Amino acid sequence: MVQCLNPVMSFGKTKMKPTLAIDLAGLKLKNPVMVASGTFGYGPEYADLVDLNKLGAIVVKGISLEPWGGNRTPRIVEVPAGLINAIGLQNPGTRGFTEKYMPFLRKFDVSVIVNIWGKTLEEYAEVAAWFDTVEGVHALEVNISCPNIKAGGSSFGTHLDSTARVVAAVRARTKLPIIPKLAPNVSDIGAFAKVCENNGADAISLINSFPAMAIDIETRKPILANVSGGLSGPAIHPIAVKLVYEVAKVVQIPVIAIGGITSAREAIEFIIAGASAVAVGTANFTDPLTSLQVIEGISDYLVRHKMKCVQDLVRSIKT
Amino acid sequence: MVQCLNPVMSFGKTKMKPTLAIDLAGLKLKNPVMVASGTFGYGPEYADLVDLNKLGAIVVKGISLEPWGGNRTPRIVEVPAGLINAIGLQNPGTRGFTEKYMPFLRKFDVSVIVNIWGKTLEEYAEVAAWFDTVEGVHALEVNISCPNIKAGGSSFGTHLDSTARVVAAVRARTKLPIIPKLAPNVSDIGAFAKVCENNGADAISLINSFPAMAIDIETRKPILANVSGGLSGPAIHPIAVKLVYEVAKVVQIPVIAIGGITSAREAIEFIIAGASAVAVGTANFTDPLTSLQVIEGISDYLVRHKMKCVQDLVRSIKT
Amino acid sequence: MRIEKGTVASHELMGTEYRVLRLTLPEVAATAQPGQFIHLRIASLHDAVLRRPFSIYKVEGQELSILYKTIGRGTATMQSLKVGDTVSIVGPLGNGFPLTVDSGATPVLVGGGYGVAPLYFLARRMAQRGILFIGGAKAVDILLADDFNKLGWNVRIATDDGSLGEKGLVTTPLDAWLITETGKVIPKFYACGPNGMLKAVGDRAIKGNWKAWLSLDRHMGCGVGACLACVQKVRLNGQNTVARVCKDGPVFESRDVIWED
Amino acid sequence: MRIEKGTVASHELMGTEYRVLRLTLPEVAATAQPGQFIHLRIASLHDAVLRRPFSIYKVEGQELSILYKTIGRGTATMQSLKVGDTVSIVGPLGNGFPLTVDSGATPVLVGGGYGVAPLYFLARRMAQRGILFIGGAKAVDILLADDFNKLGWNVRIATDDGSLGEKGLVTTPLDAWLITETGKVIPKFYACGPNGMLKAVGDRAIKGNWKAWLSLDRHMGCGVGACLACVQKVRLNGQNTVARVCKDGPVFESRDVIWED
Ligand SMILES: Cc1cc2nc3c(=O)[nH]c(=O)nc-3n(C[C@H](O)[C@H](O)[C@H](O)COP(=O)(O)OP(=O)(O)OC[C@H]3O[C@@H](n4cnc5c(N)ncnc54)[C@H](O)[C@@H]3O)c2cc1C
Ligand SMILES: Cc1cc2nc3c(=O)[nH]c(=O)nc-3n(C[C@H](O)[C@H](O)[C@H](O)COP(=O)(O)OP(=O)(O)OC[C@H]3O[C@@H](n4cnc5c(N)ncnc54)[C@H](O)[C@@H]3O)c2cc1C
Ligand SMILES: Cc1cc2nc3c(=O)[nH]c(=O)nc-3n(C[C@H](O)[C@H](O)[C@H](O)COP(=O)(O)O)c2cc1C
Ligand SMILES: Cc1cc2nc3c(=O)[nH]c(=O)nc-3n(C[C@H](O)[C@H](O)[C@H](O)COP(=O)(O)O)c2cc1C
Ligand code: FES
Ligand code: FES
Repeated sequence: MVQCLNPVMSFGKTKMKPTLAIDLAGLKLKNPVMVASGTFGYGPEYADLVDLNKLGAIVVKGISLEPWGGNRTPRIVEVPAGLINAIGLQNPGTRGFTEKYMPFLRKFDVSVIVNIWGKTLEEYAEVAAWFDTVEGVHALEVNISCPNIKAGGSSFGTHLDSTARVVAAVRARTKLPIIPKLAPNVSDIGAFAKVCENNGADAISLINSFPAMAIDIETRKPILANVSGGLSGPAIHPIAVKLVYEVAKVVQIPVIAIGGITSAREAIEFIIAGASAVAVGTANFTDPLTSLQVIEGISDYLVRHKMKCVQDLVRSIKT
Repeated sequence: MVQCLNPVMSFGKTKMKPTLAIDLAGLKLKNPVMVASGTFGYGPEYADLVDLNKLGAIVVKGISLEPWGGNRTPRIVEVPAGLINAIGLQNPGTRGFTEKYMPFLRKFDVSVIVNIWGKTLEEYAEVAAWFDTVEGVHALEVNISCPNIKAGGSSFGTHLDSTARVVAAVRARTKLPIIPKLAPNVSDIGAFAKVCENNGADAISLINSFPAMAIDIETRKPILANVSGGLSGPAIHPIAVKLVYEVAKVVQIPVIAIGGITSAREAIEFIIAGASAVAVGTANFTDPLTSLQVIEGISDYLVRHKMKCVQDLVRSIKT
Repeated sequence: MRIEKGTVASHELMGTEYRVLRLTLPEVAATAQPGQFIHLRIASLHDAVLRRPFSIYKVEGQELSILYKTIGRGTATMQSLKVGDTVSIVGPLGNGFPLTVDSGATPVLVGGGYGVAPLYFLARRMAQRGILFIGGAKAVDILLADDFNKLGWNVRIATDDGSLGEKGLVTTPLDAWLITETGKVIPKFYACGPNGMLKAVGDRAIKGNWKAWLSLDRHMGCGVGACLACVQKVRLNGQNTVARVCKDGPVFESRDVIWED
Repeated sequence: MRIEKGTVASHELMGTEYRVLRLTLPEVAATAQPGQFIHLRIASLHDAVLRRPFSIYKVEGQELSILYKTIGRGTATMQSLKVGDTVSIVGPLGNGFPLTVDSGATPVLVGGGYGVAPLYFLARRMAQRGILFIGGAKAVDILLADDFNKLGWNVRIATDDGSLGEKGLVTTPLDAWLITETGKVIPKFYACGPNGMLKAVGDRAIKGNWKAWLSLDRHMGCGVGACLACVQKVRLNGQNTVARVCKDGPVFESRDVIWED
């Protein structure tokens, strides 16, 4: 359950500043603003520019059991109000990440959510088991938008049964809060959210980027070496708002909204639609200070609307 | 089958101008550039600005059996690189359209494709039957992204079985070429295209707009009276290219690509990805001359790349 | 209706919150009628897919002017248009105000904010002179009063905060005038402004059995009648139906408009 | 690395196809090293989500300059930046060129197009003088030759069409020079330009058993090492791995780069 941490107290002490702190599925967050997986590295990359202690949480780039090389370049291409990326989930693997980056992350007073993925059910389970005992890891975000090798490469996250199995497998191997991250390219997102909830998810995050592609008409080749990739950025925000609204309707567990946030406005839209927290992705590239501006902007909004606590805004949509 | 109409001849006569004319599922088109349903009215609206005789085809606003009033206002809202619309399929019905607009459309030398929809299978069938005998109607585009009243309002186009039934029902009642228009919010678009092909579709068009919504954070109300609507415009183009590419891989019938075309570049991208024709939608609002510019631009491109005929470009993607 | 490239001839502030954009636009200007509007594309707002509608405020030879207020990202971007820049215009659009007033009748104009823009164009094209009631929140929202005076129009002003003219809604001076003039004149109303004002004027017209021509404001997609984004419930020869504000309007007679709330 | 608002101090054409943008940018300028770059946000390109990377061309006190060529929508929009405008900059980014050259060795710079920009910054910061080879398609692509001369550098030019200097690739004069100088000098290469040029310089360095510092050019997302968009296959202490051009580069020694084709 999400709850507003002692509003009155912090209300009193910080001259009418509303509290942004929330308890999300057991995670204590200073505020509901995270940085999205894959857009903020593992922590150190933006640390010169962004005070990590100010963030609600850092969701690190997706980690798999073994190190993974990712795709060939070009890996990104800019499109109107967005970006298509095909990084290919490059990462140093569970051990590499834990040894190289966890010591750094532990130095900060910020929740660390590790985004995990696998090519098989077993891999998801192994990765979850590994992090269950790693000090300083507060939760696992489970990226189910990955090709299921044993099922001919179609994504785990676009089939209810494989989604259920991934969540159950991860649940079985860790006591950490688990947050399945939904794929957006399904016709009934609510059903997928429900399946996650029924299989032990503590929260849901959405959306991941949209399958998309761009072609160089002069060479007639796909611009990305991987042919297609995932669309992110402002372009997908209105779709994400609709999906978040649908998911928040059917699940009891908290929702973390992602997709096209560039300012407090889009974050507040998500919260009103039903999100308990949000994550800033592509906008970190446009302006590394976006996440901090979103935190400030939400606070200002609550003051302007005379609200004690951000939780009062969640799913406050009037229809 | 799509074929290039006597390239050599028109090649000779118009000083090296490539031919854009194609035969698409029996439809003879001057060029592969159409105007998309709902963005160009019924013909007269833009006739002062655009010479209708220059277009490949006009796809008129969706028609249902009886007149339909549509949604309350606001019906549209602009978003980054796009537009969300919830017009609600307002239209004068089969008789109203035929009496009020067909006499006007018959005066032009342009293919007329009527976009049809229904709230039930029977309605789809009735509308198809009506137009089967209407002079001047060259083909039917079947909008399957409509709520299936009898199935609790979930869209026909997001279930394989209801998609199959709609296409079969329409096929049974008309000899006109039928072109199912796919909903984009499915995880395996290829399967939907295949089902259409197997049930007698002569071509496939995609994509329709994406379910999306926007919220006014000051009032906390959805901006659209209908709460949610469909996202269109440049924002969805990279997603549409990917979906067109997937569909062209699995079907033999021609594909008509729609989504975010603002210039020849996006149209050519679609054709390279596998489309035999394209339709310009939202861009008609931005610049009513877009469709004509796209036609010119494709012609220039073919000259620059020394191609005799636009058909040579279809699915010429190098992967 | 045409699509034409307009060249910015001048672009100046009017008061503190409004601007006048004068465009060299020969073809559109040639046929423009009071109450019609143009659809302007703000090309430098790269991610905007919609044009912006603006009433025609003035036509002088080949030049057409609009009077606008900055309220969002489009109008904010318009502010940077410089003399010599070109903008794509579609227009003139919609049906304007009827220009003829039967002898004996008095044209009564009611406007708020930028709503006076089409009324000024109307006043310049009308044979008769009459009276204008301007309403607004503050003094800065009261525009063109002197210009109407120069044309020989009688002008009455009301502001919510009383910073100019009478304190209150524009209906305050309007009703006062109607009482003193009852029987003496047959008013014919022309109004452009917020829905509340339009409805108030319409109610008085219907009550007094006069005519009131109201210019409506709706969010628009195409501006030419194609997209059905801008519809308004109306009563046309007894029948309830939906009209397109951009094409069938923006001007409607008060009895034809079905107000929803 | 910092994020700082830069103010445009000047913005001028260099030749016909390049421009120099001079920014007042005290904090970034203070620590900038030759070979490093900045990430510039073009705010008026509303629908762009990515910044644009540019090598640092000059640092004079609090002012930092870049030298750019217009090749697409971002750089096209940059052209309209006026003196006094502000732009958001992230920088300095990446690892630059090693500044020290062992005594006896001769710095040999090889640049193409805007590739001379970081080399010029390098030349100004180096104790030694040496020789510069500039290549380009046409005469207009040959930049800064006189400026390098003024700094006391020897300059050799080659253009594909022979419109300036020798006809052919930059390797033509380079190879000629290497032959005449073999044994006499120990060249240490610094190169920035198209991959073909970088590879060619690298090959010569490896063959001659010299060092070559190559500045790579990759499409970038974050510019700070977070997104892994800009990777390059490299060999680091015997191990094949992937490096981030933005963070681990953009400058690599020729032996470390694994060229794919
Ligand atoms: C027939 C007609 C005549 C008009 N005449 C004038 C005039 O003479 N002077 C003037 O200042 N304004 C006029 N308006 C209003 C003007 O169109 C809006 O102020 C303008 O579109 C706002 O654009 P924006 O991008 O700055 O605002 P934003 O709020 O950023 O625009 C977002 C979207 O909403 C639409 N929108 C916002 N407000 C309005 C509105 N009031 N009416 C219609 N669409 C709106 C915009 O067109 C855009 O599509 C007129 C509107 C109509 C329909
Ligand atoms: C480390 C580094 C240093 C550079 N230094 C300079 C310099 O000093 N002067 C100069 O003129 N240019 C330099 N470039 C290239 C410059 O970044 C591109 O010319 C610029 O990004 C083009 O942007 P655009 O929007 O005009 O082009 P578009 O083609 O419209 O850009 C589309 C996308 O592709 C990217 N892109 C296009 N070309 C390049 C390229 N060659 N390298 C990287 N990204 C590209 C853009 O950043 C953008 O994300 C440098 C690039 C890098 C990586
Ligand atoms: C370059 C890049 C890399 C990403 N890598 C991951 C990843 O490793 N795991 C994951 O679950 N999502 C990943 N994402 C998706 C983002 O976390 C986010 O869901 C998506 O970008 C939508 O948010 P945005 O529009 O704010 O960017 C990545 C996105 C980008 C742009
Ligand atoms: C205002 C509006 C009305 C539309 N009405 C219909 C319709 O009646 N039937 C239909 O099949 N598609 C309709 N569409 C969808 C378009 O035909 C097209 O599929 C979609 O807008 C994507 O193309 P675009 O990005 O070029 O606009 C409508 C789109 C818009 C913007
Ligand atoms: S704006 Fe499209 S019909 Fe009026
Ligand atoms: S650009 Fe993001 S890692 Fe280099």
